[in-house]
Amino acid sequence: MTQVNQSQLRPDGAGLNQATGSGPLKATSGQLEYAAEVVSCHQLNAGTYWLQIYCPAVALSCQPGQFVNLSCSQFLRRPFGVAQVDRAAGIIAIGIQLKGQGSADLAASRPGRALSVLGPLGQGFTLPQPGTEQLSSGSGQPPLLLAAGGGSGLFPLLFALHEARLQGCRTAAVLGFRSRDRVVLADSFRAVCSDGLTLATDDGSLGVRGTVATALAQLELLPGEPEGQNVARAGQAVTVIACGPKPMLAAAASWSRSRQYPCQVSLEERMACGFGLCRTCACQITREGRTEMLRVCYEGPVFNAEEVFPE
Amino acid sequence: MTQVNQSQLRPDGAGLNQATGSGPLKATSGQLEYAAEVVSCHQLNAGTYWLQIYCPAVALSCQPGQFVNLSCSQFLRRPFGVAQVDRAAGIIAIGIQLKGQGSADLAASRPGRALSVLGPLGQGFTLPQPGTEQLSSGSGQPPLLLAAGGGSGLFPLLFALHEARLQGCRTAAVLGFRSRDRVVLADSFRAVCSDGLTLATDDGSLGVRGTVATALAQLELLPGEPEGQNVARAGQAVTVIACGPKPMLAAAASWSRSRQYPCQVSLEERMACGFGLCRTCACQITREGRTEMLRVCYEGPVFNAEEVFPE
Amino acid sequence: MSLSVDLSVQVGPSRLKNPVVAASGTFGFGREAQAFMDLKRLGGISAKAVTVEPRLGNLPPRTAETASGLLNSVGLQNPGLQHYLAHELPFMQSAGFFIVQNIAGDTVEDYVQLAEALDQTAVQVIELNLSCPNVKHGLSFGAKPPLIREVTAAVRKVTTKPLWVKLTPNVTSIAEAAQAAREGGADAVSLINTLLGLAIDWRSRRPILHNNTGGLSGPAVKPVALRMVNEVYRTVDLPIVGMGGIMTAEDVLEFMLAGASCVQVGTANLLHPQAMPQIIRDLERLCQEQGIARLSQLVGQLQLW
Amino acid sequence: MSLSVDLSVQVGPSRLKNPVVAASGTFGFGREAQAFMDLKRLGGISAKAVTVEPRLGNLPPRTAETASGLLNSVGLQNPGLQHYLAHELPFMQSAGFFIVQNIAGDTVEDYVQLAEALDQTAVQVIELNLSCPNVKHGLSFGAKPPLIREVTAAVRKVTTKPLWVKLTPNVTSIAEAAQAAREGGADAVSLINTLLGLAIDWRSRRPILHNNTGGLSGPAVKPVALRMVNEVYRTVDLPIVGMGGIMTAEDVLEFMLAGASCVQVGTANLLHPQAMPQIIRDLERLCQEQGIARLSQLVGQLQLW
Ligand SMILES: Cc1cc2nc3c(=O)[nH]c(=O)nc-3n(C[C@H](O)[C@H](O)[C@H](O)COP(=O)(O)OP(=O)(O)OC[C@H]3O[C@@H](n4cnc5c(N)ncnc54)[C@H](O)[C@@H]3O)c2cc1C
Ligand SMILES: Cc1cc2nc3c(=O)[nH]c(=O)nc-3n(C[C@H](O)[C@H](O)[C@H](O)COP(=O)(O)OP(=O)(O)OC[C@H]3O[C@@H](n4cnc5c(N)ncnc54)[C@H](O)[C@@H]3O)c2cc1C
Ligand SMILES: Cc1cc2nc3c(=O)[nH]c(=O)nc-3n(C[C@H](O)[C@H](O)[C@H](O)COP(=O)(O)O)c2cc1C
Ligand SMILES: Cc1cc2nc3c(=O)[nH]c(=O)nc-3n(C[C@H](O)[C@H](O)[C@H](O)COP(=O)(O)O)c2cc1C
Ligand code: FES
Ligand code: FES
Repeated sequence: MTQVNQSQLRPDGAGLNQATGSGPLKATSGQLEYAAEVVSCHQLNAGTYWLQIYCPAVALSCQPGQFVNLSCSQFLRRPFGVAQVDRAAGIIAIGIQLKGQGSADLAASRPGRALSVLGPLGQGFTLPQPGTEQLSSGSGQPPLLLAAGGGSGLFPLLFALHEARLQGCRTAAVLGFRSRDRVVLADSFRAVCSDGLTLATDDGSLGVRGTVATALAQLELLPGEPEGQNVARAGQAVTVIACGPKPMLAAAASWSRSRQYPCQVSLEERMACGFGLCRTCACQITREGRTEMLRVCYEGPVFNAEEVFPE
Repeated sequence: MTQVNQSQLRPDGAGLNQATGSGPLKATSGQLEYAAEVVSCHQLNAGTYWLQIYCPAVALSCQPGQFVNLSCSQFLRRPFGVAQVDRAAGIIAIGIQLKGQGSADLAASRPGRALSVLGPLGQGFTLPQPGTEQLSSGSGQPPLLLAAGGGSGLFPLLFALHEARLQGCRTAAVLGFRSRDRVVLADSFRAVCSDGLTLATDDGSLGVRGTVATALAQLELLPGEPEGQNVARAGQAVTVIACGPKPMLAAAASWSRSRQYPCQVSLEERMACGFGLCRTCACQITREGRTEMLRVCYEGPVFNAEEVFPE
Repeated sequence: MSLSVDLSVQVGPSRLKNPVVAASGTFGFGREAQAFMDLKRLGGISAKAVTVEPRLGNLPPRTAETASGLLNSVGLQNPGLQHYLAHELPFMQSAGFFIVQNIAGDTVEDYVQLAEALDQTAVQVIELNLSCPNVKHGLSFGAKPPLIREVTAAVRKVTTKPLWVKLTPNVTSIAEAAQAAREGGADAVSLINTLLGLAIDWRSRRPILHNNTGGLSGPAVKPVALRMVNEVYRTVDLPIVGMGGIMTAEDVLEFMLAGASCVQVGTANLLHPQAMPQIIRDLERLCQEQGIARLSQLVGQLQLW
Repeated sequence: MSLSVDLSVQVGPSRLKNPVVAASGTFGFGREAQAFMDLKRLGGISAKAVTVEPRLGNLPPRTAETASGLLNSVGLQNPGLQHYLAHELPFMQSAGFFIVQNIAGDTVEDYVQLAEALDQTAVQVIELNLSCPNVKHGLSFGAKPPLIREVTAAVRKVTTKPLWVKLTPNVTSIAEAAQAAREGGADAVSLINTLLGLAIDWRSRRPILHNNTGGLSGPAVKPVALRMVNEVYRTVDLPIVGMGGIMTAEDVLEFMLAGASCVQVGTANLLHPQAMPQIIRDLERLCQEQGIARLSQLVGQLQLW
């Protein structure tokens, strides 16, 4: 378990785009493809890598939940959620879980490697707005962003939590792993979670024994939270975002629904282009009672949970 | 025009396989493909590169005129004649003329790059044997190897001249280029030619104005040779080897024939495997009055000139 | 020094400012790409296939990567004719590019209805997609010359728009298919649609595509496409819209030499958003370098051995 | 821990020690490869096509590189039946591998004569090549089901050897072709031979191959090959010898899941001399990892959606 060096992110957030919460915008610069360069690539644990890419244009405009589509040794590009952004340095970082040849090729990148980057792509998370929601909730407490993640889905959550924190939200996360030795980035997450990080492992070798769903169900009972009391103290605004395997998303969605928290889930689908042209990345979305096939890469990857998992 | 550093070749020939003249042997080691590594790659002039590869097994057994088939960025391998061998260091060198994507990729190699090498492939040149031929010609003079080359064909000639020189032959070469600024390796060739190097340029900007054929026709008249007298003084054994564009090979063949010098030419053909399996590299060879389709990669690339250009 | 180059081409009755047309299904209706490209610089856009009724298309996964190619099984997802006429066509018209409208149907009547509806519109060319491998009856039209002739002739009756008939390569004789299109009254044939293929995930023991099979496109199919273009060029007297694996301007030259009057670029758009503008720039440069004053001179100039 | 794995497979009447057979035309008669490989470890070798008379084959260039594939137009170069019987077959027999002999002809009589000549020899399987794209009448046999049936039946009459009928993929319906082979008495169909393709040198404006067109092989064609194997598996009751773009053991698993009883490896041999031994080793390892005791269990286990 290696901690990601956060030194390149300025802790005061200076130089960061503060308009994150205004909802993701389409790149309107007239450009979509950038010649970029690998800054560094290092291993987080067996099977997981952290790749930093110099790509100022994407760093500048990228919103949490958006992704990039990277050239690699294979015919198609490979999509990865942006996990960290240093706007001042022009650097984005992604977490890579080894899967097949494309991820292996990218994980083997050496500094200086030229990459073609498409991005920022898709619609990211809509983060709670401390200003407005605080007023409306009337509690005086800033709203809470609760992130639930597992597998390769946890990487983009880091960026989202970081941004939310910078904007003054409270933040918490529930992350699931197979076992203790698969845990990655725990310290990085801890650093951006004002209201606690809960880890779950399938074998119980660290944190809660079980899945993210198990941990969510137990969330009220965790140390640091008075028993029986929700992470969101009565009357306070909680927004849930989830990214990871489909069953985990479904669990986060149903947990949120039962508590009436708005929940957004980030989907994955095999994609050819990543920027809206081909419709190969379609997912079934229910809007106004009707099923539509929307594009994970264009209308997504982030959707409202009830659109993905209608009752 | 850059001179190749010959320092890695031991000038006394120690450690070199002295059995070169016994005719090329098939690799019998049971292996054909080697994991090799780029030692260095540098530019000789616009469009020409010199690539050194660490591949001890090939360096040890490779004969002049043989070639290697190298992995590159493209689907098929790329064949290149071996231009220099340092058996002691386990290094082979090839000259690369830029043509398309494969040659460009190889020319862009950095030290340490892993390459898969098939080799040594094909039947090389049969070099004159100072011991035997000297006796039979009765002249007391060692036999002369005259190499004629142009385009990418000149590279393997360097290896052949070097070996012949080490074995005690006299050596001479006639090399053709488009113009003065395209000349490469002149000093390297000069170092292995005991009996003179003749350069020809199409535009006359260096040496003879014209082609290799022009230069061959004028060979008797060149400085250093008494007018009207052949490079091979009367009664002496001359062996001609030629490598380059087909018209040049034809010219060398007909020049040799008119003087009754044995001539060997090295052919090129598009090839898929390079080691005899597919028969895509066929060339028309006339043997005993019959046309056969032989494999450039297996029975060749070196053939007797009269088999390629029958009267 | 810099030769002025004429990139314009003639395809039957139509004149295109250059030969580079976006291939149907790989460029939507042009909406998404306008953010990063001047659509008017293209030779044209063959817009996503439209059917009479809206179609949701197939379930995902809809794409699988293959060696130098990709399989897709989108399944003609589109908003249907009415929505198209009300929303997509007006957009395309206002964007001002050369509009080729790809249409697909299950019956001859479908094609006729679609063509009739497009006849009085700004659409410049109607492209009959007789070859979609991802829908039930898709292949059956394109695989049978008599059906190709019949549907082409039926559409020919209801519209004076130029008709490009898009053929499937999954046939024994592409020349017979093209000849049938000609007899039905086509103004050109579009060659090739995708090759029917299958990709398997050996771990799960399932096809990767939810539709099981899909259509293969990209550089992997280029040799097959070039062969078919040249076969039709040599045997059928009909302009050809060539496609299949075009990634570069050199590829365009190859297709034109083989006999294509213009080309379509599909998969390349998905990998490189700037593929088509880049190809057009490179075509101009190549023509200058090679002293080709009119690109269209090249059509069919391939010299067989 | 290390499960003992049975790699042997049954193909109609024949038992092979493993499913990896060298594809005809990419391995000669095995002579060249014996220098760097133990030929007996292979499942078998489908030897280069033999014709009644010697053939010099086509003029060069005979190969062109394509994206993830290659075109070839060797044109059935071979020493002819007499020389084969006198020199090649004895070598193969002494080398001791499972011999599949690929035969090709211009007429039904050619095939019959070749099969008759092989009937009393050590050849273990006769493979009827009805599909060479590089000779005049090559495709015509394989493209017409009635001809496939006729030639297979004629050969069936003169030999009791197992017959594999190798089909061309350049057809509208591979299932119909396979069905015809079955009706003619084939013991298996070999799928697929090469796709007909064209490569162009745009500078010289000529096809790269002297034969103009050639046969496309390699990973580029794998999705088409897998689709055809599965299509035949689902519709025709006949063992399948699968091939087309196999480079790895995983590819072999995919072909077997799709329905192939054994496979042939062609182009991979040309790029990697150790391709087949490596594939066999990897198959054993994969089976161990996946707990597959008998590789042949996988045949046809693909679960469609
Ligand atoms: C919007 C989005 C964001 C993602 N973010 C991350 C991330 O931050 N970190 C991370 O490690 N992974 C992420 N993934 C998954 C990642 O894209 C795949 O693991 C990767 O493409 C696998 O490529 P491969 O060549 O290693 O595997 P292979 O399985 O060999 O890939 C074969 C093909 O399948 C596609 N594919 C395979 N798995 C997936 C998948 N889960 N989703 C979509 N396509 C897939 C590949 O893109 C490729 O086209 C994300 C996927 C999407 C769609
Ligand atoms: C036996 C032999 C020895 C050779 N030795 C040398 C050498 O020492 N130095 C050198 O610079 N070149 C040499 N060549 C030529 C060299 O192989 C080609 O220039 C190179 O393959 C071109 O690849 P490319 O991708 O750059 O060009 P492309 O033209 O893009 O190649 C496309 C395909 O054509 C083949 N091809 C292209 N040109 C040739 C050619 N002339 N001969 C054979 N195949 C060709 C390629 O191998 C490839 O398969 C030799 C060729 C042969 C057959
Ligand atoms: C994602 C995708 C969707 C496609 N949809 C259509 C379609 O709707 N109508 C059609 O005629 N062809 C369709 N095609 C085929 C292409 O238009 C084109 O014929 C084919 O992809 C070959 O060209 P390419 O190799 O340049 O992609 C589609 C291809 C792809 C890759
Ligand atoms: C160079 C070459 C020569 C071939 N010659 C023959 C042949 O003589 N007979 C035959 O049936 N198939 C021949 N084939 C086709 C192969 O046997 C095989 O069907 C095809 O290449 C697909 O498999 P692959 O992709 O693994 O190469 C040849 C293929 C190649 C590449
Ligand atoms: S991947 Fe092409 S539209 Fe989403
Ligand atoms: S290239 Fe395969 S036999 Fe020569």
